[in-house]
Amino acid sequence: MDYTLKEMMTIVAAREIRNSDIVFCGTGISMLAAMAAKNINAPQSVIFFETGAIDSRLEDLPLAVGDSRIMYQTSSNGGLLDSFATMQNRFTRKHIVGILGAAQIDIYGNLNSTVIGDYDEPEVRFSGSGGACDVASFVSRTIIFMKQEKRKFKKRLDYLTSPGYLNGPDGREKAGLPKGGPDRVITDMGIMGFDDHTRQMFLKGYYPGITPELILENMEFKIDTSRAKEVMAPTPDELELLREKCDPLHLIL
Amino acid sequence: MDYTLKEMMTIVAAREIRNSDIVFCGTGISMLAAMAAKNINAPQSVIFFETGAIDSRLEDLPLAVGDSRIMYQTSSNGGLLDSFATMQNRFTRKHIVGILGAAQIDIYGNLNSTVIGDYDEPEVRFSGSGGACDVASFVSRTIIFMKQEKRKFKKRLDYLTSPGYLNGPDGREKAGLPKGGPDRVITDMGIMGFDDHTRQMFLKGYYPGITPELILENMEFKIDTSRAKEVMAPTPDELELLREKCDPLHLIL
Amino acid sequence: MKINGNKVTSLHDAIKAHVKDGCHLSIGGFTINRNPMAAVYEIIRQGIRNLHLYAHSNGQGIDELVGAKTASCLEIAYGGTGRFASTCIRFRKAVEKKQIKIEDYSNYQMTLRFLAGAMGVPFLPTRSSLGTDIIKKWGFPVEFRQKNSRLPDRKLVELENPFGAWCDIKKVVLVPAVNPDVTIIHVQKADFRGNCRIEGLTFADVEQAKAAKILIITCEDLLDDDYLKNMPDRNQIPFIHANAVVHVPYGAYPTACYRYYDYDPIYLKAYAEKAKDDKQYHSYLENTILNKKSHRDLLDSLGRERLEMISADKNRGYAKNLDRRNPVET
Amino acid sequence: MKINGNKVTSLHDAIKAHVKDGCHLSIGGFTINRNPMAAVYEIIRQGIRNLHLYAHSNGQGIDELVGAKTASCLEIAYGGTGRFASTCIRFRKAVEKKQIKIEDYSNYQMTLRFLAGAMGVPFLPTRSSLGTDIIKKWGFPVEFRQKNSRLPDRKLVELENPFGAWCDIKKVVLVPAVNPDVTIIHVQKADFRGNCRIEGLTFADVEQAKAAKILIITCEDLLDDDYLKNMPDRNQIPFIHANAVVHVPYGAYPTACYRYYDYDPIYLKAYAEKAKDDKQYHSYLENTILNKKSHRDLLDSLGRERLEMISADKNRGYAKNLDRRNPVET
Repeated sequence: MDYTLKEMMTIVAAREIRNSDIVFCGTGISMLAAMAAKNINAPQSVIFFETGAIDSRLEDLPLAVGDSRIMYQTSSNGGLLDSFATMQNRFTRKHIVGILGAAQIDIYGNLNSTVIGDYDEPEVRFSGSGGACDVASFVSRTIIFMKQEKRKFKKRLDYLTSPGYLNGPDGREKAGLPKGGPDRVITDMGIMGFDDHTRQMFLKGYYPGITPELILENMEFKIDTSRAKEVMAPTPDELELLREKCDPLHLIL
Repeated sequence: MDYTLKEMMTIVAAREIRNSDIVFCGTGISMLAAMAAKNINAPQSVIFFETGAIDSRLEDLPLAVGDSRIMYQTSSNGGLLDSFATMQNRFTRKHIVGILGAAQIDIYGNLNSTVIGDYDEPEVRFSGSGGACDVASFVSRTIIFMKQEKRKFKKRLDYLTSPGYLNGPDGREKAGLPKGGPDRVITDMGIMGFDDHTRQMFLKGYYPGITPELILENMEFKIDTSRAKEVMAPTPDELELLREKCDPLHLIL
Repeated sequence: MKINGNKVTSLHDAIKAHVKDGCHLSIGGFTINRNPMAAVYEIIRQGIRNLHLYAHSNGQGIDELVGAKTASCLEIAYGGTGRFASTCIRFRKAVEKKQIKIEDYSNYQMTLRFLAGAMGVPFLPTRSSLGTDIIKKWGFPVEFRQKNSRLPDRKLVELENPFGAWCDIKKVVLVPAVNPDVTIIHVQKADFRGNCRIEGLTFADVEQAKAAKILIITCEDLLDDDYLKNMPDRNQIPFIHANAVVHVPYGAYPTACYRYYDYDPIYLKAYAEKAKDDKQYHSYLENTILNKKSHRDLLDSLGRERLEMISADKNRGYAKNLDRRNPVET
Repeated sequence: MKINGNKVTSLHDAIKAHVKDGCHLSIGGFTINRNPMAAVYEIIRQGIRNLHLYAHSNGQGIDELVGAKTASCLEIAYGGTGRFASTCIRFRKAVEKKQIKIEDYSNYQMTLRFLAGAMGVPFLPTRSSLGTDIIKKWGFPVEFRQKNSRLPDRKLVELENPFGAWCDIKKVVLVPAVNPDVTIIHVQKADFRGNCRIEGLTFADVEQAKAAKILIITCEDLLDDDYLKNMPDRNQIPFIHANAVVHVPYGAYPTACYRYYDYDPIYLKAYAEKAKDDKQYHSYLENTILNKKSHRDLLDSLGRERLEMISADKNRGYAKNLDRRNPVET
């Protein structure tokens, strides 16, 4: 079976989405994963954007969360205030899963999407939080896309943009954040979870052809790999729906 | 010339409204005064309601600030949040004049529209603030309608619902309120202003057939009457426009 | 809230399932407009007691809930219905006779409290009421608040501006969030899942809806799941907040529903008159509300002409020629 | 703001009159949608300098203002344009080379800051960013803030919940209000006095508009004073906030304007490419922006086919068949 790593990542993320989820998406693969879930395994899930669109129909793949394609046949077109309030709201936030990406991640799932190097003397400047810090602060669980590279899985972040479990099991509570935090990290080699007790990242699965060792070699910090199993490759059905229904023009794939 | 005291009060209030004013109205005579100003002396003034209607056309007189008649051909139909934000907004609030009524008023133009007697053991319960406290707190000037009665012009209010100048010239500033406060009190006998220095009420005018002494007899506290002049009776033009354009069905008049 | 699925149910079942004795409740609408009156009357019929009500200026709906003794506590900004009753009669009597505990706020404060609940923050700031008795006098004493975990310990809190004199503001008042157990609103259009379109002013309905744990929607028109999605700019409440959708034409009667019907001045005037006399009021309660099986039954007893009389002009959204001068019940 | 009267003017005159060197400015739109690009290009043409910019995720408009060196300070949540540039190139270079002072917030925080300005309160609370470097690291040092009366002394303030654990919340972050000197937004429909109707998502345009001292509106359709009042439920900004109204068809180009036109993938891709190289970027600035007299002139140089290519489907609001795969400038 032929599939790309991007397809694998998208489908692995889509499988994490349930019918009762309201899915917050950012741009790119995160949006595609939400569309894949809706077309493959969670047709009742609700796609929702920080810009204020709730339950977008997404007949065509958007290229940004401000794309007019997300405004078509939604349940309600509001603005940023509406969508972030929905994420912070004590009743709705419990149903929301956020899909995020970042430049760096640490063992507690904290994310950096702001700078590499010193904040005042940056070596590389990235886009900044956007809505990522808000989503990571508010919602009940997040799924994080990362490239499996040593410079991205860091012992210490250069800048903590979006909160994961901060510095341990009671990190969020101490800081005053609501319950929640990262649930999965999906890379081009495998999938990680977070231990219920330590709140540290552990390896949950590795893709066919990849070993846990190879994943560890591509990280600056060490994680538990004892629970890791091989992840099922995309099925022909999954691939067909992804390719034909979600991104037929290969805008992201 | 035949006119009622209600007509006189309405026209005296309307004369205080200028073309550059955004006029906040409550129910009843306050709404009629705003309509009269728009039809007589301030056609460019903008009528606006706490319920969220800005620049209502008011083809027909509303019987409450929630009346559907205020929603017709406005510039924008929003909600309470929009209208109160407009009153609190540092730029727009300067252009807003609020028209209020109350059960009691004191020498500094503070108003009671909540209870007579003790708050916990009320002799008479009134409606409560509604938006009155908000308007009196926020906007640059207010016009207050009162009946000229001793039990209404009180040395001490039973309950301070809506702030005037509180307890003196720096009362509002000390309390943290924005500049503003009561500008006129219009009764069925005359019209009062507030002294620029003391911020205490003074008699500005008395209606034809009324004397300053009669007004003082109908107040619990004493005010300066040295600046008082007779107020011009409604002109035939004013009366005609009021009767024919504003309240032809005598819903309020 | 409930995410997906068909949420259509009957008014009886929606109230039975969600509005319990002691429940914290808010209703939508303003004075004599878009109050969810069918739901209010159903609550009265089901004999629910000890409600804790949150209101800004709901007017008619709150006065009827208070009059029928469904409520023990009331947090409110304004108890009036404009020209029909500048102070609502049953509300006034209940407060004067101390049959109900009351806490006073302003309209903006109540609206901000709902907004805070909808936004998921514990409070919001305003400059309203500084220096007034709204801050100084508490209807719910501190002991009562402390004993009740459903109430914040303080009515309002004054706070020095922690950003110095930023915006030339030295001090603000913080108003505590409200998250009602149930909010009931009446809207012009809703679909099976609970997407809502309100026409005309929204008052504070959107904030009240999103602040609540449970949202019950009654609507004039119940539409299929695609209709409202064709014009999403005009939908203020997405279905994810909704728990129950009930199709109740004239569900705001005797208050108005913009573009559908006007308020009924005959009913409202007669109500205000009867409310003044305990005996007459109880006979109103018995005959007009309790002895009716449903809102439909109440409407039928009035006759078609009454509803035609208040039918809204398509263009203006209210009944242009409605005689509001001296309405008399016949 | 200006209350009444006809506010229609030319883009040149609106920018000349209101956008001064050193001015605090915010623009509407989001990433590649409804940025007021005609106004952005006019600001660049007029050589305005030292702007203090407030942005959430405005994307293209902010990157062009930064690239053309109009700005010295930037408070922002996100400098990107989605798939065209996940980090905007000129923005990145300017920050890395320290050609601009930057302060980071999140999207919700920036939106709340505009809302606070619009509401007339000095701050608003949120739970976002607790425990992060957004709170700990300040781009504008405290001395810089203290010297500048147009900035609050603190970036963000943490506050213990003064209502105890009300709402199960122990702590919040307060974000300071923003009141820009000028906000510029591009909308689908406006009238002579400045009533606005935005179609599709409003982003934070309404809050940005109401927070500003001066509001400049550019619009696709300029309508007479009665047209928009016939459907006031759909108007988000009443004229009382507006100072200048400018009729600029394609005023958001090359970003999208829902129901009117899509973004131009050729332009945006080419821009992102040229931005990477200083020489190419300066030639873009010279030839595409500075050498053009007006937005009309810029559009004419692209040719009618380009505009037809991005013309929106009436039903969908975007260009269904637009080729977005590998856009190449011809």
